[in-house]
Amino acid sequence: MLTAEEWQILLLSLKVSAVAMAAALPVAFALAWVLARWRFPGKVLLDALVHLPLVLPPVVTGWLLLIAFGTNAPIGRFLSDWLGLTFIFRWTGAALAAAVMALPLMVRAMRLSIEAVDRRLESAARTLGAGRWRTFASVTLPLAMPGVLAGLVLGLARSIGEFGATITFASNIPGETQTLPLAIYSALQMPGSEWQVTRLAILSILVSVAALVASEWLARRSGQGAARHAL
Amino acid sequence: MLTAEEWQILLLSLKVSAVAMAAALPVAFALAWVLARWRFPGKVLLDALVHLPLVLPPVVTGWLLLIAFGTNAPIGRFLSDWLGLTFIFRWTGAALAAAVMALPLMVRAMRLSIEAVDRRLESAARTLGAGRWRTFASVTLPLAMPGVLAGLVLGLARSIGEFGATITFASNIPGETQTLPLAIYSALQMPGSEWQVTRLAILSILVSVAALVASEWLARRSGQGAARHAL
Amino acid sequence: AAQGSGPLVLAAASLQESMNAAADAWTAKGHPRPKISFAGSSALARQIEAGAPADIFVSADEPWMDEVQSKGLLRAKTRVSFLTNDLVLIAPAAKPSRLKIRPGFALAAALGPNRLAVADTNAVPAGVYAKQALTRLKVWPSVQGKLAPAENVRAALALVSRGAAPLGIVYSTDARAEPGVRVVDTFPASSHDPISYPVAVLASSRHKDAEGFRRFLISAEGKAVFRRFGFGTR
Amino acid sequence: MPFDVEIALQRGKLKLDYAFRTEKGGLTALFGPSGAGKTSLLDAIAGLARPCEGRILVEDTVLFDKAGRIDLRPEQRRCGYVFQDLRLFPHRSVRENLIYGWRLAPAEQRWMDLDTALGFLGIGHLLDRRPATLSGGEAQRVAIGRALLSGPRFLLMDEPLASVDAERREEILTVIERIRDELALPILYVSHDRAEVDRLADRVIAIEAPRAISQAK
Amino acid sequence: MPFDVEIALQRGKLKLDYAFRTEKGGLTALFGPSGAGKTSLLDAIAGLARPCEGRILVEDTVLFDKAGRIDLRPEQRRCGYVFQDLRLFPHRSVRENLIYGWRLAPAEQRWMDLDTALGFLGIGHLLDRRPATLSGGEAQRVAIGRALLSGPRFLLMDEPLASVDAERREEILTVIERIRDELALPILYVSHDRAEVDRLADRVIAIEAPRAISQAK
Ligand SMILES: Nc1ncnc2c1ncn2[C@@H]1O[C@H](COP(=O)(O)OP(=O)(O)OP(=O)(O)O)[C@@H](O)[C@H]1O
Ligand SMILES: Nc1ncnc2c1ncn2[C@@H]1O[C@H](COP(=O)(O)OP(=O)(O)OP(=O)(O)O)[C@@H](O)[C@H]1O
Ligand SMILES: [Mg+2]
Ligand SMILES: [Mg+2]
Repeated sequence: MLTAEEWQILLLSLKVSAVAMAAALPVAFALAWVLARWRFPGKVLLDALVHLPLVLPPVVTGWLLLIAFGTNAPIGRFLSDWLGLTFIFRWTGAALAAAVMALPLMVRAMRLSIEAVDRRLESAARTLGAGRWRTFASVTLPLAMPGVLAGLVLGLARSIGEFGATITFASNIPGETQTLPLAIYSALQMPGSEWQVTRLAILSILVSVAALVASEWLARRSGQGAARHAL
Repeated sequence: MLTAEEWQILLLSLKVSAVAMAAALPVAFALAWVLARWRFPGKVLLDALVHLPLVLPPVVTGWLLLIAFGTNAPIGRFLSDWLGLTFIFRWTGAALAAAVMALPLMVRAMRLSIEAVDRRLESAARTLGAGRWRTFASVTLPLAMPGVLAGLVLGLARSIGEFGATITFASNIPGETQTLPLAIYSALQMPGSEWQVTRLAILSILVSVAALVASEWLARRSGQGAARHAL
Repeated sequence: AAQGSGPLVLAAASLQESMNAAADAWTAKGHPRPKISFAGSSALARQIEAGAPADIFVSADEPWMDEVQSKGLLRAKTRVSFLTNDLVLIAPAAKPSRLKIRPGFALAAALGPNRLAVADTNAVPAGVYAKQALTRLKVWPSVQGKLAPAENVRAALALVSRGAAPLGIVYSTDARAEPGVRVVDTFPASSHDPISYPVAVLASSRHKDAEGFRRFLISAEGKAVFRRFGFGTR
Repeated sequence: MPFDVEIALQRGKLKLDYAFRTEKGGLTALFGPSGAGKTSLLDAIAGLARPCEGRILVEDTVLFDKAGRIDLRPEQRRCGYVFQDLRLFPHRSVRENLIYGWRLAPAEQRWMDLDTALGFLGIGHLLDRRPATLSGGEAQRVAIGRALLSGPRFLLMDEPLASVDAERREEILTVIERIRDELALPILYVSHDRAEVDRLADRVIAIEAPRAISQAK
Repeated sequence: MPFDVEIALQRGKLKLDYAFRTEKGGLTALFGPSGAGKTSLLDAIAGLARPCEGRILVEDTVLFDKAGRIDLRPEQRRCGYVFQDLRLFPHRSVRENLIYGWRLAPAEQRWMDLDTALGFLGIGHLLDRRPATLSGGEAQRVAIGRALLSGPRFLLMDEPLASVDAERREEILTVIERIRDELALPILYVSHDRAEVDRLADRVIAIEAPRAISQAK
């Protein structure tokens, strides 16, 4: 059904999105936590910073990434010298771009759910002998799960559709950084390629429908049911 | 401080985003409501449809809008013949593109909050004599307000940053459809334009910081405080 | 780059089909296939400036190649402008036009209430050339307010083929690849700066095939490939 | 007849049956072990739980009739329901909670005003607070006030005095007695406190463990 | 000394002062009008509300001492707290709620096992249900079980029997008496029910309207 090239694009896209989500999830949750629970001066600034990739055109975000993580840039040089991590023109760069672009969506959804957690339940867990960390893992996190899942779905969808920052930062190299949207862009550059564009677009949609179905399933499994009593 | 041209771009961007939000808000809320409260076959499909603008590269979304709302397309012709609404090459088109792109983010945030509303409180309102509609307006909506605000902030940020769908669908016409990201893009195309890009990018950021501060203020005004008792 | 894989070529998006064909021809001669990344010239140039490890840059215009060269990022004496192109006025295949391009021609009248699809006239090369041509033909003031500037030439082409704009200005290579449009007339070469595509090897290139592939592109054989797609060569 | 109920309700895997009628006026106590289905019955009468069969009449008005396809919406039934779990509106001040139903009721249906309620409930000093900051007993009194102020035709009270102290309980009981006697409002009253029930109730309906119904006194 | 408390607490605009000591062992009832500050006191002893000054000792262990800068974390205080508002974990089954604290306690600290608790609380048939589906009294019994099973050193019980029926109440009271007598666990017990207090309490601390404290019996 799929050509070898399409398989390559699909698998690369999946790899990039999966790694982007794996990297973004803890960061997004930590940011959501800080924004939901902490009070400190400059909180609005952190909030704004998190929203930045949403506000700026993706091309600018890509360009900023290029400036920050280029081989000539201090951060980029540090990472490649010390950790052997290079981003530019690598699939890791596409993942980084996707993660950065997905971050604001993930943070917001998670923050919303963390703020909705009933803190009286956390104090109940504490009196029962659970430390901070166990309380977090056994009470707060499960109760915030709808937001975590929503954030993951949003982030995954966004990362599958990510184009502007990726092509600017990681370029459009077949087999290395050419994800689905970049392949669609390339196809769009050639007149008469509607069929190819359609196939690739449908592939994108299928991937995200699969993610949605999986998330609904997870949500149902961890679902709490509407409360009947105020317990 | 700002040149006349920058003022024009800024004001146009604000107009486009404001109209996009005004148009998207009721649609997003209705969709969030349906997804949160109704059960029907094909719900996952509706959910996927809502996520579509997130998954597809923006250029493809713009291209689909062109096909649907172009002057030769049935919907486009209907709207222009009967309602006098034309989108293509008009600022209204930029607003439409921004609204469509912002929609998935808004729906998710709102849905999350609607799902978190304690339905026992709605039934209490009903026994006190409030009909469905009044219960919605006086209980459900205020309790879902954090999600509505989060959705608005996300949507606004997204619409301020919207580029790909806009330039494809509404083109890059100064004074008509050239919003901040399009102006930034144009500047980026010219060598040595970093200064101009930076000025415009800072403008975008300032707009969104203002929106964030406003939303935090609104959130605090409508805030409910952490519950001490299960009431 | 690793043994067995070809050099990494950064090429302007409008060269997509022709550059791929050229790479195929080069591969057919027993060389590893070059990897080609297609994007806007501006994005590619900025990637080079950020230290991206590529081998060859093919730009859609001279200013971005100048920019890269001024930063000392090109290998000395490898820059060659090897392709040319023409600027044409197009109309949808379904609604052809009989307009003739001459000084002061009735472009505005032909547009009526509609808009002229072009690439961004301030930034994107095809748009810049279009603006020059319209200015020299003295029709710029009358159509200036009737433009629909698109992200790139292909997007302008799509606007015309979709019927969103009745007329557009694109490269002749684009027009001939799209069955949905007809060329109305070609702008005289004298009405705009020469349209040329430069190629160069990057200073940071370590790939043994980089220079070889560049030579192939500018060889008679390579140029023949591009001519098949409607480019002029020099 | 104040209450004329004959319904079957589904709760999880349990099927709950109820059938009882009460004579003219007065307070009917529902008495029965925890989990017997008292709250479920009140929910059904208030229109918050839909019986799978049967009918509900209050003061000869049909609120629900499966056969006759009648199912009045909760807001049409005009019950004053004091919930076991209170259900105060967390986003509204105590004052706004109290007058929520009062404002919705037509003037001629109201039979108590805010000041009266504040007086015998002793919550005048809490008006500007949010429910989240109230103590258990304070919240319970606000819930009672909210139900009474909505001008209901009958009352459903689910352990309304569970965490109210003895002194205040006395005052509130006096008011409930006056409502029972002077306004002749039918009242269904759930309590586990025998003394309370003996004092207030004109009759007691014993709700036994699921699937049993009987009538006493 | 089981409880030795002398603290001042801030609640909104109110300042609540408490000072009392209790003799060896037994059950101490807190008795006082609604809003007097009983729940606030239990919160402070459990480590959920931080006093602005003073100190709290339970069985000669310092839980809080402003001057000595001691403030044990709630999980270190080992109290069994039955909350007035229950606070069952909505995402966990009744079984998981019950054994939450039990699993966290070292084996030698546990003094009750699940089966015993299920027996006298009568909640064995509810184990696989979610708290949201429980009736008021059922939920309250689960909350009692959860607190007892966590192997606490002392108990804080805030109206634990408010919506439990008479029969079941009798059984639970018997168990509380045994805990009081056989395990000699110090218990602070809030109730509005005079009969309950008279039966259980070795002593009664009357908490009067904010700012007053005294001791009786
Ligand atoms: N956040 C707050 N803001 C203002 N006042 C508060 C706040 N929290 C508690 N209070 C007040 O503190 C007092 C003590 O509350 P507490 O819950 O301790 O009372 P209580 O003795 O347990 O009453 P009850 O028997 O009704 O449960 C009450 O008057 C209450 O209104
Ligand atoms: N969603 C549900 N799933 C399963 N069982 C349920 C559900 N909701 C209620 N029940 C059961 O229905 C029965 C009746 O519940 P109800 O709340 O009416 O009891 P109650 O008489 O009010 O008890 P209490 O005095 O403890 O408040 C209980 O046994 C309860 O466990
Ligand atoms: Mg009940
Ligand atoms: Mg209390």
